[in-house]
Amino acid sequence: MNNKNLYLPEMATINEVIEETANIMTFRVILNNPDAMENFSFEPGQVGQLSSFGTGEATFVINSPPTRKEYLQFSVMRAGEVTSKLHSLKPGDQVGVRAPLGNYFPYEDMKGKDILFIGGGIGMAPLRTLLLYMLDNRKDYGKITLLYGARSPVDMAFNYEVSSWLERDDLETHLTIDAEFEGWPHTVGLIPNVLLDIAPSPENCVAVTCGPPIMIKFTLQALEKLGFTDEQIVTTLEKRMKCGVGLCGRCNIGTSYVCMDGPVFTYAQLKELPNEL
Amino acid sequence: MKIGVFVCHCGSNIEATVDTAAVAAASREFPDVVFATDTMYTCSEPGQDEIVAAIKEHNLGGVVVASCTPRMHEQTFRRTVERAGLNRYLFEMANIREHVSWIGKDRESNTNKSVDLVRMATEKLMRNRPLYSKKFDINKRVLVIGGGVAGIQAALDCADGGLEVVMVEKAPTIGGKMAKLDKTFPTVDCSSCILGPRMVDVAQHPNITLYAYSEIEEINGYVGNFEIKVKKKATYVDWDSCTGCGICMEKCPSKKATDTFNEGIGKTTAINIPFPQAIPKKAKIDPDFCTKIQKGKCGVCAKLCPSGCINYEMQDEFVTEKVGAIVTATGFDLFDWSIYGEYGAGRYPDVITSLQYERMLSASGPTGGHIKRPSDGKEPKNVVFIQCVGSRDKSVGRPYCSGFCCMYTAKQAILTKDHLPDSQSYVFYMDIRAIGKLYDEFTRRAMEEYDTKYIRGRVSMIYPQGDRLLVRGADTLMGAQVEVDADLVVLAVGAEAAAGAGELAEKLRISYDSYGFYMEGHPKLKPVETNTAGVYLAGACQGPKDIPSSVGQGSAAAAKVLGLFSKDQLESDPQVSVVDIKRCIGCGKCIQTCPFGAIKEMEFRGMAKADVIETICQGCGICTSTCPQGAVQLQHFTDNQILSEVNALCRF
Amino acid sequence: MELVKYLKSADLKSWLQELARENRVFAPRNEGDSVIFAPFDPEQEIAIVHPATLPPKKTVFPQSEKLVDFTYSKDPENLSRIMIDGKEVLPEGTAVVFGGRPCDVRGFTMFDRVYLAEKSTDIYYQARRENTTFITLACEKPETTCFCHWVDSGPTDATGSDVLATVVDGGYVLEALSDKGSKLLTSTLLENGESRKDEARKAHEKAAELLQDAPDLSGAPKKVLQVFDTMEFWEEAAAKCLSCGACAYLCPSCYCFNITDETIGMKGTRIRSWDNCMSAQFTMEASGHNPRPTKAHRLRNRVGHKFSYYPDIHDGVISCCGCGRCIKSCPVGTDIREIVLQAIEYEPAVGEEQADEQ
Amino acid sequence: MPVLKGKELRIVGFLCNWCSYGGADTAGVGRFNQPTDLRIIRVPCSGRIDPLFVVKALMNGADGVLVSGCHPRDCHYAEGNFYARRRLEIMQRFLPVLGYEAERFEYTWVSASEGQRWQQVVASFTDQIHKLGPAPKIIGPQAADTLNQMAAAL
Amino acid sequence: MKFQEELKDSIRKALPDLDVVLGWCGSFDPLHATPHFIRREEDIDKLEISPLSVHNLATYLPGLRGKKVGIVVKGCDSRSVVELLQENLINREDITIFGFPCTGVVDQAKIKKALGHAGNVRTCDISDSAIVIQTEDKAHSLTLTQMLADKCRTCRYPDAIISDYFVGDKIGEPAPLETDYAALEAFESLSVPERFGYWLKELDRCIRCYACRSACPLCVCRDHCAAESRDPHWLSQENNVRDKVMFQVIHAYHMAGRCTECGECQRACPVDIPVLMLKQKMNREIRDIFQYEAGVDPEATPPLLSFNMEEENITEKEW
Repeated sequence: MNNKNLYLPEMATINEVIEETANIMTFRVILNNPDAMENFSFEPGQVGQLSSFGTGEATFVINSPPTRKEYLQFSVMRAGEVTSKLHSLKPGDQVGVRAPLGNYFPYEDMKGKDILFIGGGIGMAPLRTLLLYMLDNRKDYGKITLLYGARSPVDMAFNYEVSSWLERDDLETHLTIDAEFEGWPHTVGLIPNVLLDIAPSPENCVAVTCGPPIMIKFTLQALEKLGFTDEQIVTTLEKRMKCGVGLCGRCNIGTSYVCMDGPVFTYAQLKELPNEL
Repeated sequence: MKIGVFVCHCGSNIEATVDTAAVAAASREFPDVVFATDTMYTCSEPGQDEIVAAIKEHNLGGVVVASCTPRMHEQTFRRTVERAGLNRYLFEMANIREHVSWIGKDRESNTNKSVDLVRMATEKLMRNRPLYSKKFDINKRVLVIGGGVAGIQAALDCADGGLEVVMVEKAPTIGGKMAKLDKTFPTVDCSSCILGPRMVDVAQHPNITLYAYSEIEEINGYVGNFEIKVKKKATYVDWDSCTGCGICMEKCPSKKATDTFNEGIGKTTAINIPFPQAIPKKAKIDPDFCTKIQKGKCGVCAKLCPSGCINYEMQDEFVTEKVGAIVTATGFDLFDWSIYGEYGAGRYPDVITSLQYERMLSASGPTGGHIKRPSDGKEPKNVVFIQCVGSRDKSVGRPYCSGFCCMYTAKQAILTKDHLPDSQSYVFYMDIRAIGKLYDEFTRRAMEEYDTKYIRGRVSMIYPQGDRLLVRGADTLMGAQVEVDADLVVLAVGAEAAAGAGELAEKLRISYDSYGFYMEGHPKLKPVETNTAGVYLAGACQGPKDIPSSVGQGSAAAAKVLGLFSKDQLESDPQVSVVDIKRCIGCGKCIQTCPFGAIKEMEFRGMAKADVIETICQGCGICTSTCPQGAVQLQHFTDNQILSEVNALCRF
Repeated sequence: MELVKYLKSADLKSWLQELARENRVFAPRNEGDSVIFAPFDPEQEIAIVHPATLPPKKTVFPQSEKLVDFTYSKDPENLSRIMIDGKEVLPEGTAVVFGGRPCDVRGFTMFDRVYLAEKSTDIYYQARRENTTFITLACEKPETTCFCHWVDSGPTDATGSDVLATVVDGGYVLEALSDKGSKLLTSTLLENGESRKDEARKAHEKAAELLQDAPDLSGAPKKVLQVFDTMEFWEEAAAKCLSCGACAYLCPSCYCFNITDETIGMKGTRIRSWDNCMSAQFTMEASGHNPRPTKAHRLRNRVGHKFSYYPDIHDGVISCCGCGRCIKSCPVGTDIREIVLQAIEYEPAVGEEQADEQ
Repeated sequence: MPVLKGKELRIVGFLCNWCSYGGADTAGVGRFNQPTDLRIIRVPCSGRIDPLFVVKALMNGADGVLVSGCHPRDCHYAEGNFYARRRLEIMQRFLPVLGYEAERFEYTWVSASEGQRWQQVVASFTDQIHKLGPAPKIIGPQAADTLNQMAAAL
Repeated sequence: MKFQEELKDSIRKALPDLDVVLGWCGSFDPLHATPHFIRREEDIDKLEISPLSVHNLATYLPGLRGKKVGIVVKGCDSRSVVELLQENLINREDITIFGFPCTGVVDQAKIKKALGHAGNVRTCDISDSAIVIQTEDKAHSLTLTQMLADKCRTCRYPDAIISDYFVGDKIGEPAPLETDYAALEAFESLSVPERFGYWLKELDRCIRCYACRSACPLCVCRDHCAAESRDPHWLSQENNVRDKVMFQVIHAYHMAGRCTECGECQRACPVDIPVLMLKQKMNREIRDIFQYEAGVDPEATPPLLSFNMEEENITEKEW
């Protein structure tokens, strides 16, 4: 047993706020305790509980890569009370951070393989962590392909980075939006359809995907059609969480707690679990 | 949210009994307050500039001003914060002048109370959200309800201003009460000579569509986009082909129909045109008196009508008109004086109303302009006028002054002398109210030049004596009883709200006072507006008025409509209710209680949900306090905002 | 450690009063028509005739407790600089709970496996658990709703308890079961109980005899999971459920909770409060998506957790102690025993199984 | 801080924007002196006032609650005060069963021009609350007093 | 009961057109009944109507909206059905109502009190006058009328107010309008601090399971109750009696003019808190002011959702 208080957050200060889209904001926070910041370590895909005291906590993936340690980054889509409150915060405001929580992408196992990222909307946030990590360790991985879709250009988060991704020759980037939009130079179409068009080879490849449930459902079908096996598909889940440490009882799928055993699962693992997403 | 607090001295108005610096200092301890100061005159230009500067310097997300009542300066400061780039709703006021400094002298209590009010304002402000108006297209047509002089004026002004006008008049002709008058005060010029041409203008104006003998059945929609269902009552005459030649009226054998236009003085035919100058000049059948309709026999008019427009089977018809604004000019009705037993309660034929007398005086009236006693057709010698019949009388529930009776009585006394130089007029009055240009001079003329005997006092009894009437009353100036032998008694009957005013108000969703007169938006500053956007008032429907005032209001209402329509789009007030679709269970209680019909049921993923029509919602919040789960929330006055105010004040 | 004492019924209150000098002592008492655990009050009767309406769960896991007190403060020089200070609010002091039943106290062992686990120890729970001593009262006769013996327990099972008290003629036999328990049995009011031990044994045997045969639930974990996708089964099982939370709140082994914040001005608290998996809000996500949208889904999780998931993770231990409160106090008489037995006996309709495999 | 000990009791007012808030303004403009206990919350219409706000205020420590709206038939929104009248009347009659004197809560109508009436209402309501004394407190520093009082009564 | 077979026949006749029929059947012991969902022909045999049929099945109707539902109702239950119809929470054409003459149902709390720690219940025989309960060690004979629920003692609607099928003979004319609020009146005669203290004491043991709400047939908010909501944020999750009392006030006020006093809130309470009294208080005031009684007329409008320009029974304060 250890004596760490599971519920007491590290106090942190918002260093920078980036308005990604109309309803997504990115917060870069720094822990107030310099030692804690210095010693903070996490793996790509792990999540954290971000709290505004007085309103509550919510779970977000830490989407800065572990290789860049000057701040912790969380991208927050406004949906409920906590996210609305977070959206009202400004640099200098105080938040609480309980992190890292959960498991992470098996990036070690992915070494030497081709990687296919498929992100939809805010689902790009967890992928970004892994993508940046891999770009920072580029030589360890094979061909990296990114398919990133959003409803429209204005719903596309991380715009400022996407342009630099497009320019890289060690990364194949495909952008798509759901419907025609004036001045949009990239693909138009739903992610699963675009994926079938790009038709990446499943040979020695791992697909990493995250997005809204409906997109995931059809993307999985598309990947199967392309010949990806269940073990080759990795996704990360979201559930309502309170404690983040496997106690409060709401994020379980059968015996698995998304906060502890997840949020990263292979499709093969998911299929083993009861169907309760 | 970073909040700035500005505590105003208002010169010494606040500072004298509130320690504003202490209030500012206390405010600095509140959550989210990052800046607080006290200023001499916050509403002054330097004061406002200070707010703008502070917003920029401290990156404020919201502002609280503690000063006077928000009813005074909320708009001012909203513009100020907007100038600094904040949404206008990220602003709150704490009223520390009218509600604090001006009503108490204890500086300690006042300061403490001011701190509370600022705390409350900041707690609410923390929960304010930026709100944005929505723009919507408007239909630049206007509905004028009522074709009296006020309605005519409004319609013509609007039509001349280029608007399409729909006029709905419930009587078969427009003209209203004024059309029944013989002469008008104080100029004693011929009423129909001045009104007639205007009525013709209405008929002929290309921009005006007239529905006479029609009523408003239903009103839906909201400012800019009303939908009106008009009931065209059956006339049994095809008005499209009727030329108004009058042959039917000449030959109609049924001559006992009530002559409404002539106030029941005399009878008319079952098929009739109300009067020669009627607009539209079309015949209509009074079915109660038509032998063909009642008994299936006769049919004379149908046989004789040169254009074959008689149709005994005609039914009420409904048409729908779309308009963007409504001018209500439904006028007034006369008080039913039969309640007064002392005046004979209607038993004496020679006691008549002023309007009946007016018809008698009119050359186009039933007596051809001859004053005759209804009882025997003789010319009267002594004519007694009794004022304030159904005015200024609490006992009959009419405590208000009808405003115009003093003047028309004077006019009628003058006209009586003109018609019957040998006659003698007496006027029983309470006070003479002759406020208006040339009005007092006019009543004096009646007394001095026309020898009308004015007796200050009330009539206690009228009873017949032979073929005359004995009018007994008090002369309070003399302190004596007086008795006058009268040949004819004319009652200056007061005005009351038009019949059906209440029902129409419900349809218009406007409020009315306990007498049925419509409520203006503000008794001084919004005399023709109502509290329902896009609905305006003209004439006596708002309260008793004489012709010049009615005409003035008609024009004023038209100006308001033209002003409203000067833009192509309107902005909705964003302080409206919003339904949280996830929480709504579709029980419909909000729909049931909304006074404006602003909530409709809609379907969302197969479930019934409430849906607020932003443009109709007036922001009262009844729905919010009705919804048990709080799924519908009035923006800017949400449950959480009010609860936060309660919590700010009651902290255990 | 084998320490047996005897306490005269007449001395019970005095003894508890002695214990109350150094501990917070909880004992069951009548409140209205219910029996609840409340701070011991010598003025009030101790209600131990039949099991309490509510288990003593709150003595270790309060209905609602403070986790963190936080205070905002401002830099007086620069009001925009707002600092926040969060302080953990750990429970202090020791407690004694008298009069819980074996099932009640065994419930805490269900908590222990989760809350005291190596990788995530809940120090709030730990602080209370370690500082609370349980004097458990052995059951004499079962109620219709009792089924402790179905779930590997029994009317005298002392798992999780520190002292087992057995009613004998004229008083109680108190058997220490732990060091904590032994330490409690030092009062001069207590006599040596060795001589009365047999009486206690007999009482235990008699209680066991009154129990009817228990079905075998060893297959439950697998069987409950097998019907997971058979929504019809769960819909029928949950049809009469009102989706209130009485079952969870009355359950000695239900440990789910919620965390919410409350503030007044510059101060606030982060609170942990009981929550229940039958509430629609429990898993409702901010987006409006709910992985357990109907009471059937929620009942499936409730039964699944107790009879399948928990035993799967924790060496086959069913997370139910058979106290029967969820049955007895359910407003509509939902019987979890019946649901589990039905799941065990459930035979998929012909063709269904094959369809599943495809 | 909210109330001045010994001097004031805590009285919360809910006033509709159009009539009563204006009436209170008019009283201010007329310099009609009033007791300082009352704090006013402005709402658009008396129909917006959920009677539960009244109970919430009392339970949070208010000693009295006063609601004022437009006179019947004068409602800016035509019907708000008619609904309010029924709902507030019910709540006023309900309060005694909870253990609050019905007199701790009153509702009334004051128009924007009735400054004098407002002064009268405030003075007499404040007096009424002072006669009743502080309301029982469920939580907070004074809760202990309440509990002692309860214990004595039971 | 005599008409039970007749009722089963009616249900058998109607079942082919219905998705489910709600009735009662035996429960975990012979002393209890439980709601019974009849979906198939063979379920009909299990149906039992007796003084143990305490549950108000109307509670399930809003949740079954869209389905064809049959429901067996006691007189009091039928008032809830009427109220649900009145508020458009269910569709009349989807509901088939089976009524029977109800002679009263028991109050399990009274039985529990009378039995003490009974242990295992073996049998339970109910005659017109007595309940005989056989436990492991003895037979308890209880007088039926003494065990009846309070609402049955003052019942004015023993026969269903509306029904599509009615079995048995109607009991007949309702008793006079005056409902017996004796207990409430006695409570009201206590001093102010006594009343205040009563609720603090009683509600202190509330565990916030909200069974009172969930069992209430007219708590229509269901999953969106203000109790757990943060927007609006009426209540905190702190374990303080203030919020527990406040919740009961919210419930009582939201039920004002709608509550039929079926008593399910109080029956459902696992810790026996007398929460019905608050609703009775509301109801009595509603009756006094508006001469209104909920759940009698499907066409009526609840009094708080309507108004009169002149309120006859509201006397406003003179200042």
